[in-house]
Amino acid sequence: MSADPAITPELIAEHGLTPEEYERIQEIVGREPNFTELGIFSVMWSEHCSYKNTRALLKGFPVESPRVLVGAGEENAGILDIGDDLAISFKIESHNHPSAVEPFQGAATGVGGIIRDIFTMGARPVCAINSLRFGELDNSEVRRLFRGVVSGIAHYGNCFGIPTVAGEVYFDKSYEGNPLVNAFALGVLRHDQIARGAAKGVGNPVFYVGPATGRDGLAGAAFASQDLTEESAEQQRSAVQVGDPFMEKLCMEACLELLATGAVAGIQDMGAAGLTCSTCETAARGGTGIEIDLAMVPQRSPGMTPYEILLSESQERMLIIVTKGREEEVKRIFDKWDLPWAEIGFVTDTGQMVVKNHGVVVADLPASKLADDAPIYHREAKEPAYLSEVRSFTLAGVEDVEDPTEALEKLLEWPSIASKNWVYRQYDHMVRANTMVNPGSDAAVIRIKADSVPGGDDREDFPEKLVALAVDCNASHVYLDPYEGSKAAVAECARNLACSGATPIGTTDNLNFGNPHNPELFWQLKESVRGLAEGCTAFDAPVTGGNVSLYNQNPDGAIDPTPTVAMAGLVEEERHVTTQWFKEEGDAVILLGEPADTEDALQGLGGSAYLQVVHEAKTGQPPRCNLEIERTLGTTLLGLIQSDLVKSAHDCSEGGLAVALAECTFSDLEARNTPRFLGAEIDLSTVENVRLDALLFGEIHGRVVITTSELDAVKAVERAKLLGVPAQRIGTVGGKQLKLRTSTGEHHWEVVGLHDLWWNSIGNAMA
Amino acid sequence: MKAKVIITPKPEVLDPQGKTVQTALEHMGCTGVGEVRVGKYIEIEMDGDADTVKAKLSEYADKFLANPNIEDYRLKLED
Amino acid sequence: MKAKVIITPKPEVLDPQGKTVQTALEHMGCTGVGEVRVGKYIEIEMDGDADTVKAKLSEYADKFLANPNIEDYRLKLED
Amino acid sequence: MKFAVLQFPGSNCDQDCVHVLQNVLGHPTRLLWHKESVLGDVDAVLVPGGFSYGDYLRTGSIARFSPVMQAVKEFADQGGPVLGICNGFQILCEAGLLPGALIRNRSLQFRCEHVYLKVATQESPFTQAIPEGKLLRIPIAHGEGNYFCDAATLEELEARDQILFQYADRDGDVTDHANPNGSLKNIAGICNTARNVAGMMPHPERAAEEALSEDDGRLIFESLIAALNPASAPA
Ligand SMILES: Nc1ncnc2c1ncn2[C@@H]1O[C@H](COP(=O)(O)OP(=O)(O)O)[C@@H](O)[C@H]1O
Ligand SMILES: [Mg+2]
Repeated sequence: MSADPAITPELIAEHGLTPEEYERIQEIVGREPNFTELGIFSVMWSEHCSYKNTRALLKGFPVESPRVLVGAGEENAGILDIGDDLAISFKIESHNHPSAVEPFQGAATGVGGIIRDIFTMGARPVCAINSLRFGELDNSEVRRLFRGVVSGIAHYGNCFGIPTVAGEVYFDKSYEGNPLVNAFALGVLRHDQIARGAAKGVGNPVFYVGPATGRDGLAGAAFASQDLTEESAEQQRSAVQVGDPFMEKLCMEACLELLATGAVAGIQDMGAAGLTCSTCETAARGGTGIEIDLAMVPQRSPGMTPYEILLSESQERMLIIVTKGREEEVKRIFDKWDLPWAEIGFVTDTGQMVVKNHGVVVADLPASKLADDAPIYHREAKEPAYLSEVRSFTLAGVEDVEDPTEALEKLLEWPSIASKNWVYRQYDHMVRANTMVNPGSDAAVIRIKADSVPGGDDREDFPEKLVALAVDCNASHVYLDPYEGSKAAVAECARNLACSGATPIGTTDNLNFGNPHNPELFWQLKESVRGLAEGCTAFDAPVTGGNVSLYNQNPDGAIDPTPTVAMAGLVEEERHVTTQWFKEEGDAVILLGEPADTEDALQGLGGSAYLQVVHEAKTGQPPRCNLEIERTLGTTLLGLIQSDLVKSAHDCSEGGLAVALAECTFSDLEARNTPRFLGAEIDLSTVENVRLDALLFGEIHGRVVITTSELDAVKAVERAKLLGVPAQRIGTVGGKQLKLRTSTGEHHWEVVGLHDLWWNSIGNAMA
Repeated sequence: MKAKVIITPKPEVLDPQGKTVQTALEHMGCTGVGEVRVGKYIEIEMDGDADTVKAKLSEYADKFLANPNIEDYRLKLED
Repeated sequence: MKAKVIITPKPEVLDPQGKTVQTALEHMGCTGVGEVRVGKYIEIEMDGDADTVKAKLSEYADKFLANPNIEDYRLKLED
Repeated sequence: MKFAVLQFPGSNCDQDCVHVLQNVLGHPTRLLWHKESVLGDVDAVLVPGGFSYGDYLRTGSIARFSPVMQAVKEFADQGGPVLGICNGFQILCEAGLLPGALIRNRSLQFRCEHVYLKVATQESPFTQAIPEGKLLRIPIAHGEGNYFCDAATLEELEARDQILFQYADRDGDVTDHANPNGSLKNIAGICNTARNVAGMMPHPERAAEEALSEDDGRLIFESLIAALNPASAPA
């Protein structure tokens, strides 16, 4: 241990620790930490691992419901009961900075990391979704990042054999140079299969499984916890992690097989902060201590120092605590799968995390203090200056739409609204033969069958379940009003689930924000969390886990605040599964919710895609989100679906009613290059006191376009009204055109032409 | 003239492909195999004299043919 | 000793990757680019003298490293 | 009918094949680990999709050396039916049980979407019970499904009626526009000269239930089942 640098104030600062934090460390350790120990503290106390800037805020989230089996923050991922002894585990996680540096591998290892979190819980991962943000596509560097990220996600998920069933992609200048890559995975297990990440049982051996440790991903957690600068990126470039989905697939199969033997006392993946985080967290959770010897850890590069081995983030590695006497079972199973393993230590009762190298102690730290006693900061929050300008924006200087025909075309072609088929066709979204609604509708629906459960399930009549998933966040709205925008993100997600026939049961969120030391950016975060919390409470969809990614900025400033919300819901019966496209000529088109908000001065145009696309203005107060209205809309829609009245359902979001209607006419894809078109005649001429642009493209919340058979139309409208949801028939399905009549005139579009713009926009930009 | 670009994974970077080929060779009974690294080999027909071709290709190898984050490259010219 | 196996698509096989690289180079303004073919480059550390290594590797290249339906290969030994 | 579904490290459609054969069609089906060297008592073998050995080096190139593939070869030589799907097709080509090879899609991208398949011949155990003129709607999911063989092989494939499936448009026309990956002659599936070994890139096991919006894929499995047991064939 010759060349360890001396601990200087500069070195401490380089490790992202403040002088106060260093004092606290000295107190905890009772002496000066050595270099290796300093490294350990720096990653464990990074924002990424400790949530030191956000922990206090996150306490505001609702985290309880009768379904919660493992709650937020307890383990790697939460677990929800879905009935009949079955449960799901899901979580979302960001890999923003690694993807900015190396898009393909950064995104790929992001997928790998979240999948590991799920099977660590004892669940079999059965599907993935993702939420992506990039700069604008006319920039070749943005295109490089976009192409790399999508193929990285595809590579990892496809090879691993997990279907990627849904997602979202937005393009906005604020993400230029700092793309967002949020990956979500969901797994299935029986209640008795829940695994824990605790080091239980003094004397139990600790196993390392998976490929050898290299110098890759050194201090990635710390990297994620500072601003993205050319300097920090350069440093990280020398330590790019390369993912091996094949290895992870083997690792998962072996772990699930091993868990079934009952020989495992605790299991934890090595994600951020690698070996460091997994050893001290398992000891902290178990209320025990742990001792390992680094000499036993398989190493890929010669001459690695303890510091490097402990902080490496090499992928596809797991830490397993085995019940003493059952080591042979681990060896047998890992040999069967041709996976490397090594016994590296044992559980102690000292409460200390003791790391040796060839028998010499290189770190000796109190595990629980390291894992749980990171400082908690209450940062200063101040309303951002730009908001006063936003609030003073009126439509007075904005002329009403002159050419609605062209405006709709432009909106459909706008990459944030255009079809994302260029993305999702690169993902295998059908492997495992469970995907009932493929990407392209409001929410994905998968079924859970016996082989979704680890080891299978031999019940005579397996109680199949249907799970719906969506991920949403209109970050323009969040930027313009973090509280309302965040509520709306939750509401949109719930609405998308309802449109597919599902009731929401739980939420996971990814808070992508800028530097928390900037009071204006911290204010965004604070307001956003308040909105998310209210939203999740309203829908009875507690937060079961999530991820915080701060410091998302580049030299030009912070990203738009982006709290991505992913929700899982349950569909009761197969016949309730509903998709967004029109089904048959002659069906009635009904609008649930108000066509316009006549009390709002901006009538839903504030922050709208329309203003951005047609008037190149990203400003104005975004529409308010009334959670009571949203909830009633959701339950009413579900009631109609469950009474077999609804043939299609699609919510209004970006681009408003006109875009939603257009999507209903052309989003059904029979096969490759074979869309199915079903036009409609829509009559909105009775709607008055609203500008045409607001009527067509306003984005007020709480609206869903449904279709019913001609016969059921009146019944559906009456029933909706009875339940307190405004409803009106607005037209009929049929023909090859979308025809729209308003009090000021008539407009029509060839469906085939609209489809062409919408379907090919991103592909053309990427060609 | 024909130019060749040989692209190899950087020594520090994990090469899952090479590792898998190595194990496969061992399983097939090929003895004495040490480390295996798998890279790419690109042959490009190009007009111009050696110097121009070399200059051009280095530029594009850096920014397009190889991924500088994880790969090294070498140029070779044939005559 | 280090052995190298260079694997290239057979001339009659369509090489979509090569074609894409060629077009991309042209789009980026690289002039005078002719045909581009993309193949693989494998480096293998192997015990034994040149003759044994050569013999072994030809065997495994024939049956495993390259697919004779679509690929040609060349061996190179370094000393 | 008794089926075996091979399982290589990295196979990921193995469970899906078992599900369809066993739960949907009601035939006992076993998974067979790649290290096994005997098939045991089976009537037909499925080589499933996935990324065997990560698809490193070349798709299917490592899997074909597994002990189980030796047994499959012997089984096929004796006339036993073998169907390779996606990665299974790639493995059978690598193993020399089927001619040709599957190279990168011409788009260089992975493609997952439904396609229409024209059934080019009913003269095989895998297609014999598919109604004349029926277009199949089945998904593909692959990055390397671009079928290639040399001119002589192609001539032979055509002369001996070995092309089973071709990518087509909704009207059943075999056009370049309908070709998702650049395959020669839009080839999506072929069989060997003895007609007992077949490979196809599309995934019939993902289209064998109404619940997944399509059950055309069933026809392929039902063909095979009927061929093996003519007594139970639908009238
Ligand atoms: N990155 C992605 N991965 C997979 N599917 C995606 C992705 N982005 C969008 N999709 C799918 O495309 C469809 C439309 O997405 P989006 O426009 O975000 O819908 P909405 O406005 O209803 O939330 C959805 O089915 C969605 O799941
Ligand atoms: Mg929607």
